[in-house]
Amino acid sequence: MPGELVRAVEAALFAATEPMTPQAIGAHLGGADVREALAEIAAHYEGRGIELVERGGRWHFQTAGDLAHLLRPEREDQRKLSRAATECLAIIAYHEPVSRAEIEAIRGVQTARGTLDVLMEAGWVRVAGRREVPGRPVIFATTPDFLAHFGLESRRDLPGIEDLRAAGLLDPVDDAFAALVDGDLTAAKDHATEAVEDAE
Amino acid sequence: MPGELVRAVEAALFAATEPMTPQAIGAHLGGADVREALAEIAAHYEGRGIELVERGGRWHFQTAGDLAHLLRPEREDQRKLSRAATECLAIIAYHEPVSRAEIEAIRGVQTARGTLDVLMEAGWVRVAGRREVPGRPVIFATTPDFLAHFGLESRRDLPGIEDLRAAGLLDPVDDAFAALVDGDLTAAKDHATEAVEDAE
Amino acid sequence: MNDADLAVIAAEPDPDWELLASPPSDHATPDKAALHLDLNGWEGPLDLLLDLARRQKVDLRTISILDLVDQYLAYIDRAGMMRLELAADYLVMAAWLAYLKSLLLLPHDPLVEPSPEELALRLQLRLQRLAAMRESGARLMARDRLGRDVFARGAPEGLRVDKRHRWTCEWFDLVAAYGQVKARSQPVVHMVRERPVMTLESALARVSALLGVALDWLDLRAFLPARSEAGFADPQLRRSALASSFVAALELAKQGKAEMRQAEPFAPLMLRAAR
Repeated sequence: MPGELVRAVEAALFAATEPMTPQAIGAHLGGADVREALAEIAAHYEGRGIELVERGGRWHFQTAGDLAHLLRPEREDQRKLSRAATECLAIIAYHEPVSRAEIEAIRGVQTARGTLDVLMEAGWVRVAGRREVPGRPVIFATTPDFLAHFGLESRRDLPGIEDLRAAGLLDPVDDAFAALVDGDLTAAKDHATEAVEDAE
Repeated sequence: MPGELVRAVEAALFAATEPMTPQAIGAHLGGADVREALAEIAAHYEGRGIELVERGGRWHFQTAGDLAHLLRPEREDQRKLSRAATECLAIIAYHEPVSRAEIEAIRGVQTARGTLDVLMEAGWVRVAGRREVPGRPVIFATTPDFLAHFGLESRRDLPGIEDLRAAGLLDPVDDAFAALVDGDLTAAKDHATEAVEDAE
Repeated sequence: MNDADLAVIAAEPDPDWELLASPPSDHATPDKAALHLDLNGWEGPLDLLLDLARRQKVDLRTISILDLVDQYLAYIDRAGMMRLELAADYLVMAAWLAYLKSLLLLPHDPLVEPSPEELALRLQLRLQRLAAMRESGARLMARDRLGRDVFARGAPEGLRVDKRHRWTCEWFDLVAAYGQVKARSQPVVHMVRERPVMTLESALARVSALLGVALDWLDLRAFLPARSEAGFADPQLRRSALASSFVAALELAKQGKAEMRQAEPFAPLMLRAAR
C-alpha cells in the first residue's frame, strides 16, 4: 500500500494541468520533499499503460509510448475523387508539368485550394519544382503511384486526343445531348408533316 | 505485469477527456470486450492516489476523495448552489422524472425561472420528455454528468434513497396519506390526538 | 457552468422580506426562538413552518401541530406589529392554520370533512417531504464532488481517431474528365441552319392578291402555293407557308380588308375579301 505522500504526489500530478517540478509539488503538499515519492511512483507505473516521466526537471504522467497507435488509431475510408479533382488530375497527367494557373486556364474555372491537396494526399500528384518564369509558380506532376493506380506503364499509355475523339469523349456534353434529342425529333417532325399533309 | 488489453484500457481512460462507457472504450480499441480489464484496473488502483470509478455506466479516473484537502485549489472560488437550486436538484434526483408542478408541490413555493436553468446549464439536469397528462408538462431528470459530479455510481447510490423510499417519503402526500389511512392511520392519529391533548 | 449565474442565484435576496434580526441559533430554546423574527430567506410559508417545526427538537413525525400553528401565527402577528408587508401566501397560510387550530380545539364534529386530524396529518406529511429533500440536498452537496474534492486528469491527451481517406478514381473517369475539359475549352461556333421558309411579307402579298380575285369564302389552305411551285414540295416549306398565310390572314382581317370564319374549332378556316 503506498504511503500518504506517494498518494498525494500521485494525485497532484494527475490533476495538474502541466508538468511540475518536485519543488512545486512539494510546495503544494505543505513543503514535503517529494523526490523519493516520485521515484517510487515512476517505478510503480513501469510497464503499465501510464508512465510517470521527467522532462527537463518537470514531472508528468503520460500514456505509454508504445500504445500511441491504440490511442490514435487510423481509420481508412474509401472516397471517390470529386469531379473537379478528377479533371485536375487528368490535366496534370496529360500536360505535366503544369502550374496551377495553367490548370485553371485549361479547365476554364478556378481550382479550389483543397483540390490539389487531395491529389497529393492520394499520392498521385507531387510538386515537381518551380517554373522559371516571373512569380516562379510551383509546378505539378504525377507520381509512380499514379501510374500504378491506373495500371499504366507510362504516361504514353494515356489515350491520345484522337482516341478520345473517336470514343466520342471530346464531344461537348450539349452536342451529345442534342444528337440524342435530334434523333427523336426527326420522328416527331415526320408525324407533324403527315398531319399537315393529311389535312390537305 | 498487466496484459496488453489492460494497459490499453488504462491508457485510453487516462487520455480520455470524458468518462467513457465500456462500449466506447471497446470500440476505440478495435472492438474488444473491456469489462474484465476495467475490473482489474479498478482493483489495482484501490488505495492509491488515483482511482478508477464508474458513474452512470461510464468510467473515469479521478483523484482519491480523501486527498481533497490537499488538492482543493487554494483560491476558494467556490460557487455555491442556492438553497432553492439545491432543493430542486435533490427533488429531481430522488423523484425523477418529475415535473415543475411536482417540484413545487414538495417545496410549497413557485420555482424561480432561472433555478432550473442553472441546473441544466451545469449539465446536471435535462428535459426528459413530457408527461402524458393534460397540459403535457415537461418532465426533468438527472444526467450522467450529475452522477459523475457527485460521485454516484447510479441513482441507487443517492444518499439515503432506500430509507426515504421505505419510509414512503418519495411518494406524493396523497399516496402516503392513503397508505396511512389504510394502514396505521390509527397510530398517526394517536400522535395527532396526543398533540392536541398536550396542547389542551 | 456559468459562475455569474450561480452567484446571482445564491445571492438572490427575497424581495418580500428583510432581515430584522440575527439568524436563528440552533441553541435557542423553542420559546426564545419564537421571539426571533428572521424573515430573510424564507422560501414561502411551508419553509417557515418547517423551520419552526425543527425547533421543536423532535422527530417530524411527532411534532405538535398545535404548537406549530401557534408559533406560525405568532410570527405573522409580530411581522404585522412591525408593519411588514407580508406576502399573500403567508397570510393565506396563517388564515388556514387559524382555521385548523379552531377545528382541532373544538369538540370533534363528525360532519366536518376532512377531519382536522386528517388536515394536520397532511401538513405533517408535507413538512416531512420537504425536510427529507432538504436533507438529501445537503448530503448531496457534501459529497466528494468532481472538480471540488476529487479531480479528473488535468491535461488529458484526448482520444481521437485519425481519419485517412483512401481516394479512388477509375481510369475511365480520368480519361472522360479530360475529354470533358478539352471539349469545354474548345472554341464554340454557333451555326444557325438555313431553313426554307415563306416570309410573312410574301404570304401577305400572295393572300391579298388572291383575295382580290376570289368571289366567295375560301379555305385558307387554298391560298398556299401549289406543290408544283418551286421548292413547295418540301413539307417544311409548306408548313411555313401555312403558318405565314394564317398570320397574313389575321393581319388583313385586322386591317379590315378580309373576313374570317370557322364553323367550329379545327374546322377549315374560311376567308374572303371584306364587303
